[in-house]
Amino acid sequence: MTDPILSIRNLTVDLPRGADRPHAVEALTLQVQPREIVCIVGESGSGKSITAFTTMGLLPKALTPSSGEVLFEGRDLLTLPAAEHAKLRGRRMAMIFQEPMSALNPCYTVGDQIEEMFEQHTTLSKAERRARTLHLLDEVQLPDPPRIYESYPHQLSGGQRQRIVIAMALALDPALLIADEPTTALDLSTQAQILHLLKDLREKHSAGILFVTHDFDVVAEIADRVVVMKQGRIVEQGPAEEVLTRPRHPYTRLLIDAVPRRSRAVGQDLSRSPEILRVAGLDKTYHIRGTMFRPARTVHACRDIEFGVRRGETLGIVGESGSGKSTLVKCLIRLEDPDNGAVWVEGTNIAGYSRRALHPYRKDIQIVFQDPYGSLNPRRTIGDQLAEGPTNFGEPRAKVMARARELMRIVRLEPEALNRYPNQFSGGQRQRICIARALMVEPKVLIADEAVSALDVSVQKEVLKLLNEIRDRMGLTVLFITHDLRVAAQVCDRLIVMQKGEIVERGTVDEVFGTPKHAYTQKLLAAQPGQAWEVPDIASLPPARLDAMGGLI
Amino acid sequence: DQASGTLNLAFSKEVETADVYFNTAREGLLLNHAIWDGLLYRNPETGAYEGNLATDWTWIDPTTIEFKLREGVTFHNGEAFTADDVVYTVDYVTNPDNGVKNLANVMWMERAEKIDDHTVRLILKAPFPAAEDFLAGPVAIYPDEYYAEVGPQGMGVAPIGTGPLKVAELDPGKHFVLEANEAYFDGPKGASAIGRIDIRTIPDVNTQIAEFFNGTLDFLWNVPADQAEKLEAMGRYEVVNAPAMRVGYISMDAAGRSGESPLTDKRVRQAIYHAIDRQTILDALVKGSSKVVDSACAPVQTACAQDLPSYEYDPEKAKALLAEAGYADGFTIDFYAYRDRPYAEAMMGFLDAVGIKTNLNYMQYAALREQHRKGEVPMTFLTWGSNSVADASAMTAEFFTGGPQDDARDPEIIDWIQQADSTTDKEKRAGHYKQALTKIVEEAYWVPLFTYNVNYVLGPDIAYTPTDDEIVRFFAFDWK
Amino acid sequence: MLLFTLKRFGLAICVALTVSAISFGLLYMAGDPAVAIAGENASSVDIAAITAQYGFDRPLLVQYADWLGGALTGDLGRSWYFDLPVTQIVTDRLGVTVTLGALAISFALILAIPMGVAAAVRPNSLIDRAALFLSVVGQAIPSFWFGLILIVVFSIKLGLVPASGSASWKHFILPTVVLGYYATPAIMRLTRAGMLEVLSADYIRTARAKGLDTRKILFKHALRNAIIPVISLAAVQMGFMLGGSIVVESIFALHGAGYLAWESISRNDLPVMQALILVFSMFYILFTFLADLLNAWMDPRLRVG
Amino acid sequence: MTHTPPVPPVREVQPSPRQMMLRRALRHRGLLFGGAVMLVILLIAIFAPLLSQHSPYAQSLMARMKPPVFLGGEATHWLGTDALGRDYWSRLAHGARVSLMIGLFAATISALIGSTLGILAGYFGGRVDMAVTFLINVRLAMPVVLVALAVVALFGGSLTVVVTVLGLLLWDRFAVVLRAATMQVRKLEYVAAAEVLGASLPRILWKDILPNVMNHLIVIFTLEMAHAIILEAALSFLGLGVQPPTPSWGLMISEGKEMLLFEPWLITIPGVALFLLVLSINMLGDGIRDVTAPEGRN
Ligand SMILES: Nc1ncnc2c1ncn2[C@@H]1O[C@H](COP(=O)(O)OP(=O)(O)OP(=O)(O)O)[C@@H](O)[C@H]1O
Ligand SMILES: Nc1ncnc2c1ncn2[C@@H]1O[C@H](COP(=O)(O)OP(=O)(O)OP(=O)(O)O)[C@@H](O)[C@H]1O
Ligand SMILES: [Mg+2]
Ligand SMILES: [Mg+2]
Ligand code: NI
Repeated sequence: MTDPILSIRNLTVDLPRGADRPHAVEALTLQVQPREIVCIVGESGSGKSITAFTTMGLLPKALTPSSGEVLFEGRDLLTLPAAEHAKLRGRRMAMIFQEPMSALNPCYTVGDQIEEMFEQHTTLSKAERRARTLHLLDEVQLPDPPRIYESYPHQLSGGQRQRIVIAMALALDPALLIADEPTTALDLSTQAQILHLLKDLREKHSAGILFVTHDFDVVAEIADRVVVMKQGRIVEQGPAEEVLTRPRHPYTRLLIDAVPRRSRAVGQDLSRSPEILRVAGLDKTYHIRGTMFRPARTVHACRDIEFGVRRGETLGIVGESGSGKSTLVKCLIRLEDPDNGAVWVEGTNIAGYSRRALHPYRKDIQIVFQDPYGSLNPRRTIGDQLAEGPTNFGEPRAKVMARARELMRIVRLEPEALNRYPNQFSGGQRQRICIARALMVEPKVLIADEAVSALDVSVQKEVLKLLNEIRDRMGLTVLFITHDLRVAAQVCDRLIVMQKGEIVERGTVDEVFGTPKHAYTQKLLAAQPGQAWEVPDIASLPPARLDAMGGLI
Repeated sequence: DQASGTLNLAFSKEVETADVYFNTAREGLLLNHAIWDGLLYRNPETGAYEGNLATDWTWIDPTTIEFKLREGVTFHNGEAFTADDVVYTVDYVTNPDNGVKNLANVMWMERAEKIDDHTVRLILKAPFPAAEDFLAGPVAIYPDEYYAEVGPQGMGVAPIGTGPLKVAELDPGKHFVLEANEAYFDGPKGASAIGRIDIRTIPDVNTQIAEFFNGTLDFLWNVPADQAEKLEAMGRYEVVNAPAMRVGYISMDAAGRSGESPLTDKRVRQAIYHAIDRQTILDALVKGSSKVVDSACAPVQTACAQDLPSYEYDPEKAKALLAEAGYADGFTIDFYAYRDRPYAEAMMGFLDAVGIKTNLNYMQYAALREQHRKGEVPMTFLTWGSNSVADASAMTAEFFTGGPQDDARDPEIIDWIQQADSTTDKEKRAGHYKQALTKIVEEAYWVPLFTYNVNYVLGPDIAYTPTDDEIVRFFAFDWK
Repeated sequence: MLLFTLKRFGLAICVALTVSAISFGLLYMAGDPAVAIAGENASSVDIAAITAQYGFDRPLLVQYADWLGGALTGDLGRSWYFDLPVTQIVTDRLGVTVTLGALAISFALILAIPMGVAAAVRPNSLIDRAALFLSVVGQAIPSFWFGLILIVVFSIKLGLVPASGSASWKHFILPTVVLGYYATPAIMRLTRAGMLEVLSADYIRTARAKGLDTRKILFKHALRNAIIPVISLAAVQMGFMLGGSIVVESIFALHGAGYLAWESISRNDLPVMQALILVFSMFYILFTFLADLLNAWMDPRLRVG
Repeated sequence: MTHTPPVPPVREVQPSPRQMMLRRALRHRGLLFGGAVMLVILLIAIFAPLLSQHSPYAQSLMARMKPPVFLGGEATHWLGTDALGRDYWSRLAHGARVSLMIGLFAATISALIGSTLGILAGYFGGRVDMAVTFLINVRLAMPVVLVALAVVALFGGSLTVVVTVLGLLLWDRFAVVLRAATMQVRKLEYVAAAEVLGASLPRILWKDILPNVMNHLIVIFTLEMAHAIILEAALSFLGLGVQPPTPSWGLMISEGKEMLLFEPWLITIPGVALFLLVLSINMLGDGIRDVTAPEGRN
């Protein structure tokens, strides 16, 4: 083995007093070799980013490394003066961040921002800098480099911006590249391209890459080695193949077990059950008023949408960001008024109803939103918010509260929680509360708009399970909106695929995933990372053995 | 100051225009005396009228005066002063189409007739005893050719007169620089001893005093009594107090123009008269050479009788009168004022003590006068400065002849004053005035309060003797 | 861009028209202007003549239309008090006020921005606390009181600067401080808040990851973004300052538009007041418009692509 | 996987929003200082008649401008007397009422106007928003001091007129801030959820929007209250504020200003009082802003 580029030994980073645990990262040891991609996985808050920031010398002031060492090219970064560390940044080590939309300064052209690297670290002339920049733009496969060079960040798409950041990182051939969830904010096809790019670049630039992610599919796609973190500690590390197919630590197993399977045990036969919801010819166009400096434009968010759902069925709606999924459901629950078309709920067309006429039908369709933090009013108790629906439909308070208590049990929360405020719950718990709130009015159709996208896999699994249970128990009909094909495959009976406001493909899960007809669907499926990885059946693995500290024996 | 040879002065308000016929401000009157001359001049020490642009004058009959004009006088622009200038000026200002602002100052003149180059006759509309005073005051003589050419606006920004001082620089409303008129004739005013006078506008008294301390102002006037006392106590400055023609008074709506009001009852008005301790207000706030008066005019004015009945300060008697009138528990009334807020507040304090509650409406003069004219003001504290015209008619005629500001509307008084103003017999005139003034007190139509005074503060190197007509004679200053 | 400019311009006109209509209505509602024109010592005879001469007996709407027609051609009528064209008086006085406003806003910016930046770079440090203290105290000090104190200390006691007038640049020092200090807290707070927000933005992290030196990060990357809202605020403040310089001008005897406004109120000189309200609102609109343009220039996201 | 996951316990560590606010409040020095000063002034205002043995209106023309005790005055008038011989302490104490009242009422009027406009604009957007934005622009384009002066000059300066004028002129910040805040809240999904659950418009505005923009409202309220108090003082300074003999601090400064160069304490005493009041209100506002920063995302 060659010398590692980066060698972190026994690193501990303290959290400020009053945090929920004393250390952000504790006794962490890992190494990155040249041309190696090391993935750090773990749930939110496990300390992945902190590890990356410590190495880069970008830790927030509140956090301090208290012990250990971070050896980079033979020097301990923790004892290096800040100015020396700054000189390494960009030149010998570079970093790519999660949010491409905000990682670039909106005020300067991207060419200017890449050139800054040369300006800061080299003595190249203006012309040379420009030439090198254009070359880089070409290398990260951006079309028409001279044009891109002159562009401002806001004129580029997310994927393009991420490439700019990558170009910037690679400008001076750093020995170490740290990527903190660089593809999480991108859609599938862009993600695939970026991952591909990174793999290529590792070869060309012979850099070691430390790749932070929470997505096991991504790990399976690119990792050479995997480090699994939990609560600031490494619980398991090893070659990718080993960790992914034969995880040893219970926590790793829990995580991998939570990864949705690409298929679902076939549910009951629904072809006989009656159609409960039918949508036909639904159109919605947004006219975006020209703001101060931008001309007006129109967006066809939904075009001629047509589908039906049977009682007890789960219909998945998939598609990339901006394809019109949310707009469609907003029209169904009449948060938006469709321009055209009909929405039949058990035979009543509510599409044209006025606010008042609609009122009694409101409770037929309920919705659970994506953002677990934004969907509960922080100033009202949980009980008050659960009671909102039935109260609006005139039910007596006592009955409502009894039902609320019961629903709390169903979503596995203590009834006492009714007296508390949303900030006292975690994200997953909040999603359960939202589900309970939707169920308070006994809806016929429940819409879940990316209801689990913001959750960690293990929590996601719990919530999905809960949803499944409730559906089966109450005979609910569910519209399940997601961009995660794995999730869709696992929970849905039938799928529709949307692109640019139109339905481009529909059918059962097996039909759509097995024999996609539309080019868009095919592309979407092909872009999924880690397809080669067969998620292991955890139950069949030998039991894990841990020492007293929770480490592996 | 003396070192720079420039006398620095400050106006506390902006003067709209330097054309004296088109402004009504006190500051305008001061400029008038400095830049122009009248036909006559009133000697501030003796009160006698002396020839100024005229050397001699005779009453041909009660409505005609003949003037012998001074020879060899030139205007600042070199134009010679002749009878034509007098005729032109009188004709111009008496023509209503020209919109002169202070009509009362000129409307008593009918026209002027040129006899020869240096003799002119002034024809009055009716006998007008105060004519000499007006001719010595507001009626300035303009150069006919120049005025015909530039009109009021030109005169406003580039004034030309015969006076002891001429305008060197003028920034309308903000800044005046006057220079001594080297060619000034040997008249009663005398030439200016100071070569250059710089007048700025500084509205805030504190700022004025600050500048005075810094030596960037040489002279202050209209300094409030308290500050004047303090300045005097500092021992470095000479403070001179001089009486003013201005009289303060409370006017009450005896005629009931503002609707149902306790003030229509004579006993209530008398109670108010009794209730206010004018002497104390005077001693504590007004100070200086002011005097309590019972006349509806200033003692210095001709025909302003002073041996009138009076009401001593007696709150008990006031209460008794109120009780008699049916207001044993007092009443509440709107009280208007536009200047000297502390005086008004002091009066309100005294009224409060006898049970009369007052709501103060402190407003701009224009607004108050407007409301007063409409008869919507039950009780108001006003003052009147008579344009420094030293004749009782300058005040009584304005307020007791049935005009819109007449709150008494007493036909007897109206009659007496009109008779007085149409006779030139001084005895008879004085008699009628006394009758009117006495009845005003007896009926308590007004509560005449006190005369005003003016404080002048002189810088260390300034010599000047203030006069008692509120007119600062810029030409009479000298260095020590 | 052109279309937008036109639209903004149209909106500005509508705003100015509404403001002028409201103020016209308000001002003419109270009292007979003839008395105001006649002045303090005028007699009753004068007033009747004036009413007829100025046409105050016509309906209000007619008078407004008349005024508006004149205003559109730059003729704002004649001052009742000075009997000069209002346009002339106002333009004459505006110089001082605009100078004062420009000086004051420069003073405020020069004081507030460095302090705001310094405070944001080291939150909770001594300089941050000092800045906070200054801004809290600054908000609470009435400007008239502050102005008088400055005169007493710097003019009378120390004799460093003249107390009043506008003859030289020295005369502008105290008024600039008083008026500028008034705008400082708001600008400083916004700079600090903006810098704090920007400094925690992702692109600053990117810049740091690039190994840029601190100066470049602060001034090239952070300040440029943080300053954008400050520009808008400064424009608004500048607009307020012109209208709010009344107190300062009256204390320091600066014959600017603010002082003219105050005097015109006492003199009931409605044409001048009317014109001043119009001019001040136009200035406000102009400044905010310029700020928008400046922002568009500074922030490429606002430019047309 | 056969076991059912345990019922997750409620996170006991997290106190309710109200408790958290209280905790932060008790640690916020500015808020505590501002609150304390404000409380003192409030108490003085409430108990003014009990705290002074002289009437604020009782004149004594022969005992004018007596200095306060610390400048060698007598104990009967420990803050001295004014130019009409009225007890300065009594006027100051009663003046606290007037200043607070002006601040409170003017801010209330503008809060009503501004927040109604702002919330409606923010909630409905579109045409309503355009109309409100236009109104805000018109209001911002009007020079406040000038218009206030003109109106008070024309209509007389009773307390009612001053309060009304200030109230009608100071609503812009309410509208601007609440419009933005409402727009933000309106985008949040709990508003959509309430709508889907059949809540009526007033109910949504009242239960979901208002409580969540309340902190902005309170902060602006304090700012505008301070603003109104300072403006009234400025109007009084120019001689166009409330009417004497009402003991307003602004009026006291305006009356005392005459003697600035000779009896500076006359203007210093109400000046300091005004400064402290405005300072405490502002600190209170800043504190409230810090303390009520919406919790949620931890
Ligand atoms: N600036 C900070 N101040 C205080 N605590 C912090 C700060 N940044 C992170 N933490 C804490 O440090 C711990 C680790 O955070 P870190 O950002 O490394 O998590 P992560 O694994 O990257 O999670 P995610 O997947 O959400 O990005 C968390 O408990 C977090 O709350
Ligand atoms: N209120 C709105 N005004 C204008 N345009 C809108 C509005 N809401 C959505 N759009 C546009 O309509 C299109 C569809 O948006 P929609 O939110 O339905 O997409 P989505 O499929 O839900 O995406 P995501 O996966 O990101 O949630 C997008 O181009 C979006 O920009
Ligand atoms: Mg992270
Ligand atoms: Mg969506
Ligand atoms: Ni299990």
